[in-house]
Amino acid sequence: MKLDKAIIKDMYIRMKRIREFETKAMNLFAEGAIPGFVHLYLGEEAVATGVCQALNDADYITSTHRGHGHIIAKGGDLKYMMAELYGKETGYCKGKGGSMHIADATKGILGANGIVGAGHNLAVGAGFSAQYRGTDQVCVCFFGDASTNQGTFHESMNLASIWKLPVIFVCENNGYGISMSQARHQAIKDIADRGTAYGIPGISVDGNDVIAVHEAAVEAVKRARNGQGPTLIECKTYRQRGHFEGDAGKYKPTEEQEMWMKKDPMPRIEKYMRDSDLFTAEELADLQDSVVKEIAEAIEFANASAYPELSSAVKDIYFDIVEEVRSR
Amino acid sequence: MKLDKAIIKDMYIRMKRIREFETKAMNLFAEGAIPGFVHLYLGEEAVATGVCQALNDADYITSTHRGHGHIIAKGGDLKYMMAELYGKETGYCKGKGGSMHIADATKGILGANGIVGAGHNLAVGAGFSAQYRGTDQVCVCFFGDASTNQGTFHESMNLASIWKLPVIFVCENNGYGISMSQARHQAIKDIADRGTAYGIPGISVDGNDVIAVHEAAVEAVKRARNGQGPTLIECKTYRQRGHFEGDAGKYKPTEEQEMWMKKDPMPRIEKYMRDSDLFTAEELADLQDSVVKEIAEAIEFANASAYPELSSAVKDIYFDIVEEVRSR
Amino acid sequence: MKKMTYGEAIREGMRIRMLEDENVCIFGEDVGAFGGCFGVTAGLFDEFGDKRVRDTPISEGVIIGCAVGSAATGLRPIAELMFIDFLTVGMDQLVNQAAKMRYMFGGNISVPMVVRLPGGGGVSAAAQHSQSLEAWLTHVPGLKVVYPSTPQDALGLMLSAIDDEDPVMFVEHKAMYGMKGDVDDVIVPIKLGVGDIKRAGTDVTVVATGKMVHDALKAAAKLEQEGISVEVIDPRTLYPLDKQMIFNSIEKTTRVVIATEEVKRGSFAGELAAMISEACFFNLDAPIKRVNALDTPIPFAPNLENFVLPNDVDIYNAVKEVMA
Amino acid sequence: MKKMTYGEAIREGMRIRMLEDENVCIFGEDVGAFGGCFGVTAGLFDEFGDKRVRDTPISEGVIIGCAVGSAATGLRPIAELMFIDFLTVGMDQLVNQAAKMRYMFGGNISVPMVVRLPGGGGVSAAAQHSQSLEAWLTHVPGLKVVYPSTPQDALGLMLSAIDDEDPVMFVEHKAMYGMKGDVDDVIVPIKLGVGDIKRAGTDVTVVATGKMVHDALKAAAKLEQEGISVEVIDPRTLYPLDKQMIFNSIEKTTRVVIATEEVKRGSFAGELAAMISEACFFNLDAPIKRVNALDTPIPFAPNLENFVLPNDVDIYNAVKEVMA
Ligand SMILES: Cc1ncc(C[n+]2csc(CCOP(=O)(O)OP(=O)(O)O)c2C)c(N)n1
Ligand SMILES: Cc1ncc(C[n+]2csc(CCOP(=O)(O)OP(=O)(O)O)c2C)c(N)n1
Ligand SMILES: [Mg+2]
Ligand SMILES: [Mg+2]
Repeated sequence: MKLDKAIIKDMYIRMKRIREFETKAMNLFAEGAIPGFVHLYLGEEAVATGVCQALNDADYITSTHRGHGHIIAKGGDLKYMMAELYGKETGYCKGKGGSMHIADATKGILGANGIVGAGHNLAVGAGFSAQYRGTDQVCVCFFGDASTNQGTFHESMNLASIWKLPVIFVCENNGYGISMSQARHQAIKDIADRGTAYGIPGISVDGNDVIAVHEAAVEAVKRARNGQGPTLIECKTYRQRGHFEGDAGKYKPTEEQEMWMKKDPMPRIEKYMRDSDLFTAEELADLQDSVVKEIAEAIEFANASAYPELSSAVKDIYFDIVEEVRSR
Repeated sequence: MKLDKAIIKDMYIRMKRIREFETKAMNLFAEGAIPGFVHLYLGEEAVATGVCQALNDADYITSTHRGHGHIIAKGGDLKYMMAELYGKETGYCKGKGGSMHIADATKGILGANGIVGAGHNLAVGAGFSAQYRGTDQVCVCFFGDASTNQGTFHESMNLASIWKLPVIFVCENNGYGISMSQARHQAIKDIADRGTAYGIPGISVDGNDVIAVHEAAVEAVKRARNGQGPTLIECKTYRQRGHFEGDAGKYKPTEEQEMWMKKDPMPRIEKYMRDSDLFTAEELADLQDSVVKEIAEAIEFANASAYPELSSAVKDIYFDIVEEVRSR
Repeated sequence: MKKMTYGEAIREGMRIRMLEDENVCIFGEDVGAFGGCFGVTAGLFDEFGDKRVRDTPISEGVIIGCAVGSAATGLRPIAELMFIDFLTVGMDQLVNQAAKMRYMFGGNISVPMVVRLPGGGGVSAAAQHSQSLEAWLTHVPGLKVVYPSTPQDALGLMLSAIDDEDPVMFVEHKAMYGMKGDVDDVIVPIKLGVGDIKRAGTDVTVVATGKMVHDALKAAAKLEQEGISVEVIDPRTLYPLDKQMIFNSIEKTTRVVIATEEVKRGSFAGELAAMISEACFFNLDAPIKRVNALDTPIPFAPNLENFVLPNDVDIYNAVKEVMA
Repeated sequence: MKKMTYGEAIREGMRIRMLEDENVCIFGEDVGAFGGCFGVTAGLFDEFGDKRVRDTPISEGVIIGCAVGSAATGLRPIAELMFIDFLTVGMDQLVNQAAKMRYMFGGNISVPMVVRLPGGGGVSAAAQHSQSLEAWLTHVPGLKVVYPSTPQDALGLMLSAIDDEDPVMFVEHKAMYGMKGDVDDVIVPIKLGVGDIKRAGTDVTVVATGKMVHDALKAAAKLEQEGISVEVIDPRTLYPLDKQMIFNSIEKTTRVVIATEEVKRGSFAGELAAMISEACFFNLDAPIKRVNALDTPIPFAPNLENFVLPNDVDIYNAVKEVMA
């Protein structure tokens, strides 16, 4: 598939934003600026990007514990994201959610999610809603290889298939669920094969090749918008870091890591951009600089923001009820 | 496969017991002698029988809400079963369980189950236990077509496959989950195909042909005992009654019912017995009579038994604690 | 004024909102042409078609999950679980998703959905089909919990439940579906958080929920003969809870009995007792008595089940005790 | 006497029984070579191998279900959920199966299994990884519920939990794993149902569970300076519950504060309060105060989380109130 320069540029910016955001988040976590748990998307940038570039703002995504990449790729605001990681009141969730719970209804981002497998169900709900309301929206469900062993995967695939819902199931097969390799957590190689059990077409692609991912996504989105129902896309990729920051990832063999570092999606897309003669070295450098600046601004924004007022703790539980506080 | 006369005779007795037990239970329920819900196995006799004949007493089964057939086929005592249906203290569960909760640990019957899909998990546990303890026991998991859409099916198949557990998944595809036909509840025709997602061999057989079922079961049991892991056997059959007694089953088209009544497993095995020259008409009649008598005795036993003492209500919750009663 | 059963009232509540709002829809197991396991949705499929009244596979997780996802994106779904006992297979979608989304996301997402939950015992359905599990739900910030005891309340509360911007757990008692009662001609929603004094009295307050309201009324009638005046309060919504109505009554009566069908240990009745003992300590002239099911699974045999479940006699006895 | 952390004590308890009984095994997510998300099973894989310490896929339903099925057929499995919050995805196997099997089957089947459940907040893990859900479990007849607050108790209770013939829910507090404490050289099981007086006192009884025991002790030390003598009771097992120890203490002090980390509404603390108000009404000189988390999901921002969770200051204030 021959892609427009504009699309490639756009995808590159999204990928670079993720790479830069995650690298900085990694350091900020190490420095103690970010509390809690952080699961980085480093190495998987091509997946979220290739898929989300095929979507509109009105389309939905559901995400996972490893959600930064999805949210950035879907157009999430970097400032509000970073502020949320810090637990600041200017964050997407007013500091109540943190890394694992960022959502942006205006961009169709139905939330990162701390429960492995929960997004599958929510995606089916959003797809049902789109179909029911007669819009042409689709919902992309992002999830990891290990999450495909959760019952929710099965129930969601089955329901999406019999109702022909506009849901695109995107499996990020990074080879592990925490320390458990795919070979140990399921007896199959290609997760795309799990489509068979539901009559859902399944396809495996190189998840570190943003163009291959994009191509598969465009096709699946077309099917979904045409009322032809769900598609399962398996993107083979690799998480370059540990499961969360703090996990040294000793269970990942060195050779395996080296092999995958050679397939790092960032140099790969950059090489493609240079080789294709669509971008000059200068253009590329400019794009990079502008992203670096964006992220720096996001960090500045987060730093400058205040922590939430204590009184906010009892708000936003219900639409119409504020809970009681304590005097302390 | 050429079967011994002894095996055929044994299978016929089991089938006939089920047919007679269920027919009587149907009437007793209508008369009000049996309280609660009753889900009959009429029409599916060949499945439980063909499978359980391939098992030993030490092997396990997990069952469903439609459990009478499994329990009888696995050697459950008819008297204790009937008494349990009545809610009598002599019943298998001292009247605490009823139709949906009959178990017999001495026969490896790990319980009928009111939760659709729960047996899948329990079967994996029993299979794990057998493997762990190094016995050659296997566990058969009986379940309906509609239960294969429950997340538990998926998680259980996956775990059984990666651990190569001695579990035989036997799907009784009777075409319906209550009022919902298979075509409406899943997008596939052969549930055996669901094995693919786990690397588990799947096979579809005529579930009203006890000999075909038996053949498939023998093969699967052999694999399981040999450490080759689980098998999925789909038995295509039909429930001749409504979902439970009281459901008129209007959603079942008349032609469909008629078509399946022609495939009724009872006349089929009887014809086979007569045609094969292994049994004289008299032998067959004798077998029938003896079963009819057994069931009559079971009913007599149930009738003659007492309802449980009220004080028993607070026992058997824990091994070592009896709960408080009330004074009323 | 017209007569309606409890089941019909629930159906009528759903029907009214479905007629008004295209985005209200129903899904669950056998809720379509079959009309639901207890017949509550009967006729709605014919009236609204299979887009709006939809059968699902047996997959409680995704039934509730689909409600959550569709509620978050513009619909107002009503999901039916066939039995409240099946909460156990769809608990995550309720507790970790529906209940927490608004909060976790800082108020950005609303989840206006209703889950219908037929509970309670008394029909020999045994341990896995007879539970009263509302206490689990009241322990979850983000959920609202409704439990009507009459057709009138069922109808009015269903309207409010559908109108609500938050997930509402609609607990129903399966043994009450056929129970008839008066329903006003003019149909108005009943605000969540407003209890109802089902019978006014001066000597003892009985707070009861669901089917136990009727047992309480039965006991009260008998006690009246003996000169004891019982006030029966039905909170109708367990969260938000009309604490003030309960406290006011106790201020007057100084004595209270709490009657619910749950197993006693860890029950919502316990929360009520704790709350009352905290707020009304100096008003109380007797210990708070709870009338509940025994702390056992629900047994199958009718005589055992009847023994395990609480009834009007137990309430009668408890009132006598607190009056002693 | 030796020093051990809470996490090490839990591990040691499991290890001791694994050495003695071949049928004791461990499975769960990343419990093998990885050593568990909180490192509690570290080293056991090396010692016992992958037959007895086994990684599972992410499938909480079948993790618990496998425990139930294997316990019913001769093993004594210990299943680990990575967080208690994931009970929501394995609830059926516990509630409708493990808890009810003995009863439903008339005593024919035993289910001797342990489920380890790391709970509690304080580590900025936000709404889906910080809950205290023990109240759900105490509401289920058939389950036993343990919640140790010290290394010594963790070890002794783990032994009894494994020895028990019934399903035992072993609640742990994730923020305590690194907490050190003394452990006796002679290791004996601690009987389920026997509470512990963590500090003797005469003026007020504080009943606390899990991490709140330490907050209670902190508050008690401060109150002592002000001349208020606090008795701190740790029930250690929530079911069976050592009611007598609590009642005896209250008979002496006539005042009680209950401190748990759960959200207040519908909490186990509520059950305790209800029970106490029923049994000790005529002994009590002040309303029972409960100290709990606010009725909200657990927020992420450290300052908010700290505000929402209860602490020693809240206990101190509550004691002052009941003494007023
Ligand atoms: C229900 C549930 N079980 C377990 C966990 C703990 N957990 C968080 S992420 C994770 C691994 C997920 O693996 P995968 O789905 O492949 O995603 P990846 O982390 O590789 O992106 C686990 C076990 C959880 N959050 N929720
Ligand atoms: C978790 C759960 N959901 C729903 C039900 C209600 N229910 C009982 S049997 C049944 C249909 C089961 O269909 P299938 O698995 O095909 O078995 P069959 O009845 O056809 O033998 C349903 C929906 C239940 N008991 N448990
Ligand atoms: Mg992965
Ligand atoms: Mg079926």
